[in-house]
Formats: sequence, C-alpha cells, structure tokens
Amino acid sequence: MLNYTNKKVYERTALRINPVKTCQPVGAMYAALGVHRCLPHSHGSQGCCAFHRMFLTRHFKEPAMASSSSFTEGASVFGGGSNLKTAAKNIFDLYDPDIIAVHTTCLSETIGDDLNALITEMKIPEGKYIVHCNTPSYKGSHIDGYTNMVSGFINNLAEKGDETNGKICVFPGFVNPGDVREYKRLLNIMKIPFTMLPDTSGVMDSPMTGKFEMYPKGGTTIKEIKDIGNCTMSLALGLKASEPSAQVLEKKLKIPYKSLDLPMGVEATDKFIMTLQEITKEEIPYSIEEERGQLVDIMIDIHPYTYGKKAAIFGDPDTVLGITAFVLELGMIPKYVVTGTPGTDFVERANLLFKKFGVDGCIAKESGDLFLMHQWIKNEPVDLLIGGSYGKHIARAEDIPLVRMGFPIIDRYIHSYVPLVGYKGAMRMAEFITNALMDYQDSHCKEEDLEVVM
Amino acid sequence: MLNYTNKKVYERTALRINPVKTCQPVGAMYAALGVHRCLPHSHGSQGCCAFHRMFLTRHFKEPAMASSSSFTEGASVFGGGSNLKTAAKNIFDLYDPDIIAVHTTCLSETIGDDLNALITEMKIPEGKYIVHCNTPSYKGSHIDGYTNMVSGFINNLAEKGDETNGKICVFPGFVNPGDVREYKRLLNIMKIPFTMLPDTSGVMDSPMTGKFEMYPKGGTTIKEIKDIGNCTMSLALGLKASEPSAQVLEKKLKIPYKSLDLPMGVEATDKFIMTLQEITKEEIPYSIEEERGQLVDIMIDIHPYTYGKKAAIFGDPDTVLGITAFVLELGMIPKYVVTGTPGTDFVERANLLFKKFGVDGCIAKESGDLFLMHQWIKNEPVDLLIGGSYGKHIARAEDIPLVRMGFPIIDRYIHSYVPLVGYKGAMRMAEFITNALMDYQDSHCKEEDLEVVM
Amino acid sequence: MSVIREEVLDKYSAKVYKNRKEHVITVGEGNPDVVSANTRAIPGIITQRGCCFAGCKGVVLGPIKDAVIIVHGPIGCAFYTWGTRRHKAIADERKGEKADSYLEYCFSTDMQEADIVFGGEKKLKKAIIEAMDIIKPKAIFICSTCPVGLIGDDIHAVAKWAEEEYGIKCIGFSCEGYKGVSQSAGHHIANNQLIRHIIGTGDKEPVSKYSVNILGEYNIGGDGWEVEKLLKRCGIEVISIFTGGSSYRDIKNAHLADLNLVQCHRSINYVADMMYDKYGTDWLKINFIGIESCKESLRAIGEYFGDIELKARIEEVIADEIGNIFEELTYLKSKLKGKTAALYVGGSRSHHYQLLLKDFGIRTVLAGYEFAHRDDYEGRTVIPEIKPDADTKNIESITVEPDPKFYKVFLSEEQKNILKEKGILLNDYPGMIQDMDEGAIICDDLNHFETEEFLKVLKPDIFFSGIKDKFVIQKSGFLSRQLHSYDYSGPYAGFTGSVIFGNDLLMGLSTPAWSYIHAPWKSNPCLEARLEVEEYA
Amino acid sequence: MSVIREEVLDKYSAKVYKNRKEHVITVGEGNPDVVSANTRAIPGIITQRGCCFAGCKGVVLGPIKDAVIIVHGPIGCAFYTWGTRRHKAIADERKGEKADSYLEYCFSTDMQEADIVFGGEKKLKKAIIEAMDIIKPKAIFICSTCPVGLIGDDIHAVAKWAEEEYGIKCIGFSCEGYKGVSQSAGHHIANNQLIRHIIGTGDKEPVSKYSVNILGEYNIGGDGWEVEKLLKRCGIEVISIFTGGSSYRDIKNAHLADLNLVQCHRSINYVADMMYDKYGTDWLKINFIGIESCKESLRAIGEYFGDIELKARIEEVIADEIGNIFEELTYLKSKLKGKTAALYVGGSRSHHYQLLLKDFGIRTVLAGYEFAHRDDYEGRTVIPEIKPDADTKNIESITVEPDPKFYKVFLSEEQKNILKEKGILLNDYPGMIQDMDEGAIICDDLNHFETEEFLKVLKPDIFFSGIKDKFVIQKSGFLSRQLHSYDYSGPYAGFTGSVIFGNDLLMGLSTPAWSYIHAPWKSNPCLEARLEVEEYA
Repeated sequence: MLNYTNKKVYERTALRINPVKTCQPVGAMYAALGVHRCLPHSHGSQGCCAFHRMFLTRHFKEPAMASSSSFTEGASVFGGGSNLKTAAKNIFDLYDPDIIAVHTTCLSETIGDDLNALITEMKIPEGKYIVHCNTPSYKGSHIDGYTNMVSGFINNLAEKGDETNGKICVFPGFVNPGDVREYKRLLNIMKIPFTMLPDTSGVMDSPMTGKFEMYPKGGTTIKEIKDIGNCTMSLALGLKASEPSAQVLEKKLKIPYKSLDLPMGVEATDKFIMTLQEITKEEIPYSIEEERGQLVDIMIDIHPYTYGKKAAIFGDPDTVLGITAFVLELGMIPKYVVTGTPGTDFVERANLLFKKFGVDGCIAKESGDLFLMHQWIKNEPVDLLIGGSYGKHIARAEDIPLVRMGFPIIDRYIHSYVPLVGYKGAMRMAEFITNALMDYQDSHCKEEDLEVVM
Repeated sequence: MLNYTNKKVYERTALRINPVKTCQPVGAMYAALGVHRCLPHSHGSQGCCAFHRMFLTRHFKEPAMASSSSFTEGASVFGGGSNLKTAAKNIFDLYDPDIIAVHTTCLSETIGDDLNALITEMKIPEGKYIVHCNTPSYKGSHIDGYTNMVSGFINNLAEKGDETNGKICVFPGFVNPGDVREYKRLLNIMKIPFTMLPDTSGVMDSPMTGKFEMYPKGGTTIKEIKDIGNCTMSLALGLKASEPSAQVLEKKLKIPYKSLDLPMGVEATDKFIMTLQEITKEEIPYSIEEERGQLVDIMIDIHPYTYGKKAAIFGDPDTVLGITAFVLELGMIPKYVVTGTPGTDFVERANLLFKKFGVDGCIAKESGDLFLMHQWIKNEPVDLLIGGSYGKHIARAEDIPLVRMGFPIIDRYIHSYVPLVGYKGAMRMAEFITNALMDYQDSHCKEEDLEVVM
Repeated sequence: MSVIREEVLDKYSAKVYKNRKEHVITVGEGNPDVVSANTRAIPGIITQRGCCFAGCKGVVLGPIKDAVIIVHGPIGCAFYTWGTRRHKAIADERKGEKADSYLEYCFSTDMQEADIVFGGEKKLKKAIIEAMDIIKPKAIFICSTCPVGLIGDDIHAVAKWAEEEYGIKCIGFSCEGYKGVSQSAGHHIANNQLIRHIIGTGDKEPVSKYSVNILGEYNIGGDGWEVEKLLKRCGIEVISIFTGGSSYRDIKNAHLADLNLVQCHRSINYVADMMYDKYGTDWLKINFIGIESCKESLRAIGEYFGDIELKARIEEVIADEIGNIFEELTYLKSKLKGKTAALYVGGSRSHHYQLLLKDFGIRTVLAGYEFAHRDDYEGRTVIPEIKPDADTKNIESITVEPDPKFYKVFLSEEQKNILKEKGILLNDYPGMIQDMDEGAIICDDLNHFETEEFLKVLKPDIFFSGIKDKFVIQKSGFLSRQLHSYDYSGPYAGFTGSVIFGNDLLMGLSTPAWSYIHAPWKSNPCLEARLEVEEYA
Repeated sequence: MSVIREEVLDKYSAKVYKNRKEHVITVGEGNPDVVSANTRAIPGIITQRGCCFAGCKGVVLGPIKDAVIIVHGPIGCAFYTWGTRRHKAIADERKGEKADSYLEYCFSTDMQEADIVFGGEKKLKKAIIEAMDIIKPKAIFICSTCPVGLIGDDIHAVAKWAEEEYGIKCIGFSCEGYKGVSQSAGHHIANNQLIRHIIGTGDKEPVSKYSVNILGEYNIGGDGWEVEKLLKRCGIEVISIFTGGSSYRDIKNAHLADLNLVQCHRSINYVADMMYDKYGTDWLKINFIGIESCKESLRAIGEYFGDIELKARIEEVIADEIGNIFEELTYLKSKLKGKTAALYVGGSRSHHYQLLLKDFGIRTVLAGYEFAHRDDYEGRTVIPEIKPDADTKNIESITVEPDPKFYKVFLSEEQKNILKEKGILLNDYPGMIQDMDEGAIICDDLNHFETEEFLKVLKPDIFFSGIKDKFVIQKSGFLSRQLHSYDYSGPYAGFTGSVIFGNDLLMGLSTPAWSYIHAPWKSNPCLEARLEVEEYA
C-alpha cells in the first residue's frame, strides 16, 4: 500500500500527487442543488458534468441532477453560445426547473465564453430564471466554486425592497445537509427568522418515498433569494466558503455581515450562539446551555483518551480548521493540518490556533496534498487521521485509524445526515474520535492489557 | 483470550459462566434515579449499593447517588428495621431528597424484612416520601428490578383524582437518557401531553456546570407520579421492562394501557408513531415522515453491506428483541439472540421474528450466558457482535467486530446521550453496524481489494 | 411503431424527438434493426455520458498499473479518476521482470491560471522530473484535459524529451474532453498510442504451448483475474490483458501471443484490428460473463487451437466449474426466473449481461449503450455503412502495415473455414441485437428523462446502470445495480462470478427495506385511527 | 480544633457528629493523633465502602489467575467483580509448571429462589462438576455471598467433597457481604484460608540466591510486573505475589522465599504476620510507589540481605532507572510543584501516593482510607490498644504454630538490631500519619457529604478517589483521578511508573475542557449583548 511514498520530503513545484481538493465546478453544482427547483448546468464538455454528478452522488448516495452544454470540438473552437441556448430550451421544456444555475468549466473559461452576454440574449420563459457564475477549474478549488455559485445567486437575483424582512441571511459553508439541519434547529431554538443560502437539506438527504423527485422539497426558494436584499444582516459561516458571498451581498445591497468560523467544537459554537444572541437580544434557552454542558462533560470524561494524541487532519479549509480547533479543545495535537485549497490565510489561522493552545511542532499547509502529508507521517507518525475517504490508503499503509469527516466520503454511508457543527456535532466528533482511538487500543494492545472498563 | 471455551456445547444447569444479566437492585436504583429529587436506597449490606453505584457510574460516566442500610452481621440476624429507620433520618437530614426509594437486596429478602410495615411505622418529614419495592436478587434480573421499582412508585404514590389530566403515561423501558429524550422529542412533535416514568434524562446525562447537583434538573416529579392516576392511558414501551408497570397502573387505578415493543427499527417505530396518532387523532407531521423516509433510504443504500450478514445479539430482552427486529429489517441474520434475563416469552417473540422474516437456523435463548453464545460462535461463526462491553473478549478472541448497544457499556463514552429508539435511533444503529462491517472489510481485505468507493 | 417507445418519446419537442427516435428502437420492428449511435448528445438533455478523457485515461490507460499517468490539466480530471473505477491490480513479478502498481496514486500537473495563460509545457516537464525523482517508473503516460488542447501545449514533444532524458517509455495522449461525442473517442486515442508505442516492443516469449491476450477486460472487481485463472486451468497462457490488472511490462509482449480474445469490443476493437493487420493475430470475440457464454468461449478457444488434449482439458474444467456451482445455481434460478431487467451500461456489458441474465431466466426488456457505435448493436458487417461525421473525423484513425519481423499466420484459410462452419466467427463481432428478444427495446445514450419514463412503462424488476442514475432508479422504487462498478461486489466473470452476480440480485430483490417505503399511516387513513383509546386496554 | 474540620462536620446531627468527629482529625492536633477506624458506617450516610465479599473475592482472591472462583449466590456479586478491577495476569509457565488464566471468566451458581428456599449446596456441587468438566482447573475457590450464610449452605463441606472427588485444591471462603464493616473483613477471611490451605503446600525451591514474596501487590495496571522487573534487575527472585498476576501454583511455594515484602499493609498483613510465626519469614514494609520510596525500598532489601554485591547492583539499577526518567521528571516537577491533593483510597494507597506526590512537590491536604484499621493510620504499635468490637469479633482470627519442616530464621537478632539502627523496621509498619504534614486532614471512611464539603473548603487541585465519587468531584469542577483503577492508565509503580503518573496528572490539569465549563454568555450579560447589529458590519 502506497509503497512508493518515501520518507524524504521533496519540495514539488509541478507534480501534484494525491490531491486534497478538486475543481471549482463540482462546488458550484453542489451549491446550486441547494436552491429549490434549480437545475445546475455545467457549461463545458459533458465529461465534467458526469464526473461532478458521480462524485456528489457517491458522497451523498443521492441523485445529483445536473445538465451539461455537451461541448464537442466545434463548440470548443467557435464558442459554446449555441450549445447553451439549445440546452436552456431543452431543459425548460423537459425538466421544467424554476431556475437554471450555469457554471463554467476550464474549457468554456479558456475559450472565453461570456455567460452574462449569452444569457442576456436568451429567451427565458416567463417566471423562470437563469443565473450563472464563473468557475475556472484552474483557480482555487471546489470550495471557491461553491462560493462563486452562491455569489452568483446573489448577483443575479437578490434585490433591495422597501423594507426589511426581519430575517438574517445565513451562509452555511461547504457542509452536509445534516449540518444545515443543525443550524436550522439552533436558529429555530433561538427564534431567529432566517434565509439559508444554499440549503441542501431536503435535497441531498431526501427521504425514500417510492417516487423520484427531480426537485425534492428542500432548497432555498427563489423568492427567498430575491428577498435576501431585505435581510437585516448576513451571517457567513466558514471564512473561506462563506465570507466572499457575504461580501458580495454587502457590496451589492449594503447588507452588513458577520463572519464566523464554522461552529465546530465548543468555542466556535459558543461564538455562533452568542452571535445569535446578539441578534435576538433574548436569553439563550436552557436547552442549548444543557447541550453545551453535556459536551463539556463528555470532553472532560474522555480526555484521558484524547489528550496528547496526535492527529493528521486534511480536507477543506473551513472544515479542517473547525476540526483542528475541536481536537485542540480535546487536548489533542493537530500535528499535520492540510488543505489542498489554496489560500495563505489557512496557514495563518491554523498557526493562530496552534499558538493559542500552546502546541509545538504542528504544521499547517495550504495547497498541500496527501502524498506530502504521508511523507510527514512517515517521518513522525500520528495516532489518528481525520478527513475524507482518500485517507484510507495511508490509514491502511501505516495502520492508523481514520475518522471520516468532511468531503468527499465515498466509502461510507449516513455521514451526510448527521452534523459536525454545533454542540451536537461536536459530541458526534468526540464519539467518533474516541471510538477510533479506543477501538485501536482494544485491537492492538496485548491480550493481558485488554480492559473491560475504560 | 477465552482460551478455555471449548466448542463442545455442554448443557449446564448449575454453573453460570459469563452472565448476560445482573441482579434486581441495580435496575431498581436506575429507575429511582429517574425521579426528581429522589434518593435510591439499598436495604441491605453496603456492598450492594457500592457495586450498583459503581456499575451505573461506569455505564453513564455520571454520579449515581444512592444510600444503603449498611447491614452488619447483627442486622442480618435481627432484621434491618432499625438500620432503615436510622438511614431515613440521616438521609432526610443530610441529603434532603423529596423522596427516598427503597429497594431490597437478597440479604434483606432472605431475612424477610417487611418494608411496608417498617416504612409505615416510620416518621417521615412533612412533604417528604418514602416508597419501596421488593427486588430479590435471586429472581429475574436487573430488568425485573427496574420494573419493580417503577411499579413501586405507582403503588406508593399514584392516586385517582376527580378528572383526567389529559396526559398519557409513558413507561420508557430500560433505556438510556438519550432514548428518553428521543421519545420526548417525538411526543412533543406529535403534541401529546405525557408523563414519562421514570425519566432519567437530565439526571444520568446531566451537563457539566462546575457545580455538583445531588438532584439534577431531570426526573419525573412526585407531583407527576401522583397525577398518573388521572392519565387517559399508559403506554408501555418494552414488554418485559414496562408492561408489568402498566398492568399495575391498570389494576390499581383502572388506567387502560397499550404495550409496544421498544420502538427500534422501522416497524416498531411505525407502531409507536401510529399509536401516538391514534391518541392524538391528528395527522402525523411531515418531519416524522421525512425522518422515516431517510431511514428507509439509508437501509436500501446500505443493504449490500448488511444483507445476509450474521449477528450475535446479547443483552436485555426488550433491547435485544428491538435490535433483532432491526437487523432483520436490514436483511441480516440474527444467528444468536441471547438474554440472561429469564422469561420464556423472549424466545417465543424472537422465534416469531425469525419466522416473519423467514430466516432459518437462528437460536434465541433466555437465561443464557456469553459462554454458551461463544461456544455457538465457535461452531458456526458470525460477522458481528451486538451488545454490551462484555462482548469484547469474544470479539477479540474470534476477531469479530463488536457494536456496542445496550447495557452495560463500561468501556466507551457518549453512548448514553444518543438514542437507539425511533427512526433517528435506527439511523444511528445502521451507521454503527455498517461502519463496523465496512471497517472490518477495509482492514481485513487483501491490499488489492481495498476499495476507495463503497 | 412500438407503443412503448412512443409513450416514452412523446413529451419531447419536435427537434429532440427527431434526434432521439433514431436512437430508440424496438427489436424486430426494423428488419434489419438500425440504431443511431455515436452521435452528439443534445445539449441540456441529461446524458449519462462522459468524455474523451474518461475513455482514454479512465477506461483504457487507468488500469495499467506500472505507468505513472500524469494528467496534464487542472486538478479535477485527475481527481475524479483516482481510485473510482474498480480496476484491481497488484505489483508482481513475471518472467523475472517486476511491475510496480501506482494505482493508489493520482498524478496531475494541477494547472493554474498562469499555466493556462503562459502555457503548461514547462510545468509538465518539471512534473516528469519530479515523478522520475520520486517514483522512478519505467513508463509515464501524459493525458491532456480540455484546456491543454486549446492553449496548444505540445505534450508529445515533452514525451519525446522525457524518453531521451530518462530512457523510459513516455507517451502523450491528446485526449481532451471535448473530443468526439463520448468516452469512445478516448478509447480510440488510447488504442492508437498503445499500438504505436508499446505493443511489439517486448521480447518475452510465451512459455506455454498456447498463449493469448485478453482485450477489453478491465479487471473490475477482479473479473480479469477470474478469467485468467480459468484460462490457466485449461493450460492457456495469458500474455497480457488490455488492460485490467495489467502493465506496460506485459503489454509490450502482446504481439507474441497466438490469439487475441476480445471481451469488450467497443473499447479495444482498434487494437484487435490493428494487431491482426500488423502481426496477423486473429481475434475471437469471447464473453466470460454468463455460464453459457463462458462455456462457449472456452470451447471456441479450444476449437481455434484445435488440440484434442486442450479441448479435453477445457471440458474437464467446465464440468468441474459447473459442478461447483450447480446447487447454488439451481437455487438462484428458481428464485430469479421470470424477472425482467433493463440494462444501460457502457459499450459491451449491456450485451454480455443479457446472456448471464438469461442463464437465470431473467428477460431483458430494455438495453442500451452509453458510448457504443452502430457495430456494437448491429454487428461489424454494418461498419462500411457508417458515414463518418464531423465529430468522428476529428479522431485520428490509423492504419498499420504488417510487421516484417513479427507478422505470422496462425491458422490457414482452410482451418478458418472449418471454424466458420462450426459457427466460430473469427475477427468479427455480430453485435448485441442478435441476442435480444423481439419486442425488447434498445436505447442508445439513454438519458435521464427516458430512464424515468421507461421505468414507469416497463417496470423492470432490476435496472442495471451506473452511479449517476442509480439513485434515480432506486428512489423510484426499483432495484438498481451498478454494472460499471458491480456495486463494489464481484467478480462477476467466470462460473463462480455468475453465482456471485445471482446472489447479489437475489439480495437486492429480497432486501426487506423495500417493504418499508410507504409509511403505514399513509395507507391507514386517519379516520380509521380515530378509534376510542379505551379499546386497547 | 481545626476550623476546617468543624466547618465540614458542622451540618451533622448530634448523633452523626459524635460518630464522625472521631474519624476526622487534623494532623498534629492530637499528639498522638488517634483516628477511629474500622467501625460501622452509619446507615443512610453515603459511604463509598464495599463489603466483605468485595474484600475477599474482589481484592485478594480475584487476581489469582489459575483458580476458578465460583461465586455462590445470586448472580449480581459475580457480575460486579467480573473484569472490573484491573489486576492483570497472563497464563504462563514457571519451573516447568503451567498456570492458566481464567480472569476473563465469571463463574457463579446464579442462585434462584428455589435454591434459597431449599438450600444451594446441591447446585454448588453441580457447578463444580460442570467447572471440572469444562475448565479442569487445579484449584477452585468458592466464595459465599449474603444469603448463603443465612440459609446455612456448608460450602466447606462441598469444598472437601470436591478435593476428594477430583484431587484438586478446593477452598471455601465464607465471605458473606454483611460480615464486618467493610472490605477489610474479607481480606482477613481470604488471608486465613490462604495460610491454612495453600501456602506451604508447594515444593519449588527458589533458584536464585535471594528470593522474596511481594505481599499486597495486586498488579493493578501492571504495577506488580513493574516491581517484579525491578527486583529481577537487581537479581532478586520473586517466588510469589499476593496476589496480582499470581497463581495458586506460585502461592503454594511462598513459604520457600527468604523475605516477604509488604506493599499493601491492610489487605495482607495477616499473611505476613502468620508467615512470620509459622515459617519465620521476616517482612519488610516496602513501597514501590514513588521515586524516593522505590529507592528506599530497594536499599532496605539490600540491607536485609546484607550482600555487598547485591547492594552495588541495586545502586546501579537505581542510577539507571533515575537516569532514564530524569529529564521528564524534572519537567513534570516544574509543572506540578505547589499543587495540592486529597486522597481517599482503600487501605494503603492513600499513604503510598502521598510519597509519590511529594516527589513532584505536591502537598497532601486531605487523606483518608476506606477500610483501614487504626494501625494503618497510627502504626502497628497501636494494635494492642485496639479493642475488638462486635463486628470485628465476628471475623475469625487464627493463630499459627511454627512449621516443624519449614520454619527457619534468616537473620540473627544481632543482624536485626543492626538493621534497626539503620532505620530499617522489620515486621512492622509505622502508619500513614508519620508521613503527613501538620495541619493536613485525615478522614476515615470519607463519605459523600464530607467529600462535597471538603472540596468546598480545601479546594485541592487534584482529588484522588474511586469511581463512585469521581464524577461528583469532576462535576464540582475539580480534577478527579481514580486511584483504584488509575483511570485505566498505569503502571504507576516503579520509576517509570512515577513518570506515567506525573504525566497523567499534568494531562488532567492541562486538559483544555476545564476552561469551557462556564458558558461564556453566563459571564457576558445579556445587556452587553444588546449592541446594535450594525456594529459588526
């Protein structure tokens, strides 16, 4: 397993080996699926769309419906305008979405198709919408693509009306439907009216009913998106995935915003809850205090199993930083913290966390890859891997347990239904981390050291 | 590991080896902890109380407060009446509970202390209560002890008033606080007023606050228990642990009851929800339908990993039957289904399940033990063990993954906060079972068979 | 015209209808049946098709374990083809030569904006240097993705440089996603380069009397290993497999085999064809999916070699294999007989699996290919009729000359005629239709809309397809099994594979969860529930 | 009188106060300090104490790996003592004799109502027959629980029958839970039977020049192994350990050792005493918990044997062990110095661990024993003063005569006097108090109420106790470490054990979770939060 990974850390500048990121369009597709009755549309070769649908389906085990401009060589030379026009007509005819959300690919970007101009020229059926955004695959990562699509919805749809709607706009970050449900539960407990953009819950975790729904019940409605211009403020959860959209909303429609880390672990969730309190100006209900207290209780209970344990954490920047913060709160050492998504603030923020918790010798890396992380592990091992499915080769090669969190998880089930955010999410993370470490102990200790009580 | 367990199945009639039950009093203690401001009291030698507190604490990782009559040889010869009297005085003086719940032990039962007479003679402070029940350790198991204590509360406190209180009384069964919370969530969604007896949530999963509360916020109040006589009906969840209490309530105060299996898995939860619907006569909200549909969606998704897999399930009768029903719903084969608690209806009910799902060669055993189950496994192995911590020796000896469910789980954390009941509980069971089977595959397959997508 | 077909195509606009009606036929109505194929998907119509890159890198090259495949382009395309297809492989040693396996690795130049603007050749060169420094492979393949073609990076020049610099094999594959109309273009591009650069460069002679290559077998779920095991039992040496579990090391020697066995016609027929032209190697369309098919295929091979001993051994192996599975097979048949199936897979599986389904008494009501050509449906006799269009013309088609050193004739014309009389077709493929029942539907490039509609109309017991439509089908309440990935089961090839397949179907059909789809309160009206509570007591 | 003590006892009723005040003292106030101990717990007062059965089966017998211990009684008592104490063991072979380990098993007669009514002897016999049939052990111990004594089952007769029937060792232990006032009664009962039935029955002579038994070491977390390793390094043979990781096989030969080392005085002092009387074996109260204690203990052993070579080896071992941990120790000291601790453990650990804590500069402000006698606090000189009460009188106290065959004198009186001059006490234990600071509190049978109160008043940085009070302490916001189970860590004995202990403390104190106890909005009043939303933008 991974037998050609050597210990000698080699500074690569051209060869990416075992990436921790993918390209923008898949993120845009996921974001668009979080809008009710929206069909994401990939403007490029049909392979992109196929790959993205495949990947989303494998992570969520749900249909990921999207269409493509199906470029051929001709379109690649002469531009994809007519493909897009044909596509839009066929889509509205056949699939009847309320809105088509078009994103570009490296192909259409390299050609230089001007989506704005193309769409403006198109005849769009009454009451229907086409929005778009640019998602060049050769810049950033799927996280940027996600953000760009969310911003696209704002740019294309949000309007300022005469009066406030009394709601806040929440940007959930690149998270699972289970996380979105947890946000909504907490917002409801805090009695805060909100619009969640996008809202993949009810779409990418839809129930089995015996009837396929191309547009399941979930998702932000177009009406809600239009009305975002009348929100009192917006709340960006996840600095990398959400803040840019909040900034777009501020710039375009003067909606003030507040950015928070993903509410993962105690402190980040505290900040989230207190921000909600600042908004409602009401007391925080006991039920939230109780959840929090239970989490802290658990953290103290489990500390002998987590304290000082070293973890390698990889995945998307906001998620990885959220997990990093939580494992630090558990007394663990986030030895290697790696994202493939570019952005130097990732490293800065990780370093701030290391400093805050006084841990030495931890390394954070943006634009990194798993090959590099594995080399580090070979030089100085860790007790635990935390990340997506692609960590499993390292897990097996080095006999280190892998706790699956983040994206993509394509070799397990159910993960997308349950949150990592909030106190409840942290409780779940704590359980998975502790179980992994304890299972490892139980299976690797000497027979005479097997403990009945732990 | 367990090297002296041979394959030859030997019909033992006297020697119990590696039991799947413990004695009545610990169940009574757990039940009493589910009453607000109640101090459970063990009438016997102080070792019993120490053992029970130890065990409950190890399962819940929470204080389990209880007192003892601290018998010495004298009391054992002359009766424990004066010990109980002294104890009650000291308890009210020092720990100020609103109620003391006394249960017997094999010692006081063998002596023949008449608790009813003893308590009747005692001076109980104004507004305070002492209730009791008999829990002879040499009969039944901790499950019977639990039931007896719940019935004790009814016998000693419940009264009939002039009019109905419009509530139903719910007997939760021998479950974790996380399960009780899930019941309450569902009852609230169904808008059904209820009294839960006992209610260990908020007591045995209480939050960390920096202040020890001898009587945390949770638990059924005395007022509620008294008022149970005015409920419209009672709902017994778990035929073994709850039905006898419902019968006591019916017999004493003519409250009709309905008994259901623990709502574990799809069908049993369906029955629970539909029973609630019959009570409210309102439509079942979409949110419940959605949860159910998500569960079924997941079950179909994961069936290639669960179908045909053999499990050995052990623990308490209602829980084991609930898990058995669910694994059958997952297409698994509950090869060995074992409880230590006596009661032949366990076997009958298990056999009905086997028959319903058309599985052959499955064995159910009441009054069984882990030694016997292990012998069976040696003769015909299984893919999975499901039960409490004491399965871990077999797991290690035979290299079979153990999914921890039920009681006692003394070598893991957090399990008591989260439900196994309801659709959400089933989702969790499904996740744990699937993860265990898939982790096993990932670690045991040939390197070339390691799958990135599953 | 078929009512069913019309019912499905009914909702299309005139323009789409005009296009799609050529792709959807009812078997037996045409005479001969003609299926339009290998034409562009209509923009906006949700096709399940992938692209040229997927066909080249994903399908044909991906399984070659000992080549470092550097995807030259932005990160996505490398990422999506990393471990996501189940072409198993293991590092090994054959005839004293080791072959590594790099399949757990994903290599890419991860092109950034500056590379797009200023060109990516420099980065590609650097990537090769780094790969040589770290991995030291004997072969490097470079696969281009969409923007590379547009910006004009010359990957072939870079490949040439690498060969000279390092003395390794380095090949460029210009398989940009926009080329052609589906994965098919990529197969062709890969085939061309294999014959140009690899086949014929090795010198390890077969050690057995009879030797073959298996073409178009990608070792999904271990299928290739199963087939190789079977052939070995019969005493036949497998020189190389294209390309499942295989290696640059082995493919080099392909020209030394006596016979080519073609499993997946679509993806590899160019190699078969060109090897026949260049080395005189005959090819036999075999099929190791299905019990009857396995028997026929093994016997055909026996006939080809015409050796009595070999034929006897083959019969022994068949008898033994059947003996091993007989009981289970009988049980499965009893359970599966009479079910109906729909199949929509890549280029050959929809054909192969119909035969396996037939073994179990399962009737195919709908079958389609994702990226087939007309010959895959109608047989190779139709090839001369196919008019190249703009899209196909863009894909290079090469011709080869007989190799002066290695060209050989294995069978005389006379021997070939004897074979023909025995019903054994050499160097030919009769297509899928001839194995289908009258009235069954064929649908080329079956799209999402049609999938939904066919489900409603045909209500098959089992729908075989891929990951993108799997959950659409499942959510509709139908059993869906992936036939690209076998839903992570397998092997399905060979005799024991058939039983695994049958068990998987039975599992899918019997899974209790299906019976829970409808909440019981949906069929149990609220009114009925309004009984008096007292009743339970 | 100590203000602190009064503050804590203040809320008691007069009757309870009268009882408890004798158990709670402030060191240095009494002169001599007298601690009431080994008296009944008051009914209703939440004591942490267990019972006689727990002391006999749970503490002393439980660790003996090769004896099948059948708990005769209802199921609970067997269940609660199954794998719940961390006395590690492993099956092994010594001097050609194997010892199994049955520690993963729990054996019980699981008495039912009929057995209580009609007597349980028959079932017990049957259980032995079944155990012999399945496990075939060389020794069976029968431990009675509460009802057995009441209904009058004669387990000793059954044991005798089993010995005759099977030629094995079978011993009855009438350790019903109601006997005595705590686990202590059970220790005594176990000790009696060990000396009566096992010690002296073996014949495997030591193979080394110097040999010892370790008494009162239960191998919790592997402590015993750590100590045995240390002694082995010095060249001292360990014949048997009472009883951690030990066996019937080894304990048989205990009388052949030169010297008894007593770790836990409370639980095993009867054996030490009786072996002195019966075999002339001297005992030395050693302590392998704590760095200074380890040094002193090893040196005392060296002095006892008086061998220059041995003493030199001991010094080498000490120097080496210290060298290995020095750096880490220095670091830990720097972090832990100045902290305060409270200890409430069984019978000896509260003393031993104070010495280890002192090694780190941690001051003990409160210490107590759960089941000690006065001599454990005040030293054995006080024994003659202790008046037996009704409860203690119920526990059999046996006297032994010198064994005609094995009695031997190892040191002359003169040698003993030399040792005494060197400060080495033979056959004596000076108790815990002499190692405690003036002003520290001692609390015998510390109950729940007092624990809560002492926490409020003393606010120790660390509170060591057991599982039942652990979470009470933790919920109160204090670090709580179990000293019975080491919170599943360990070993804590020996030099490296000290470092493990120190690290565990540092871990507990540094765990970030402590800082999250209070929700920040609790200290951040709502008013302050009522800022205008615009401010963030």
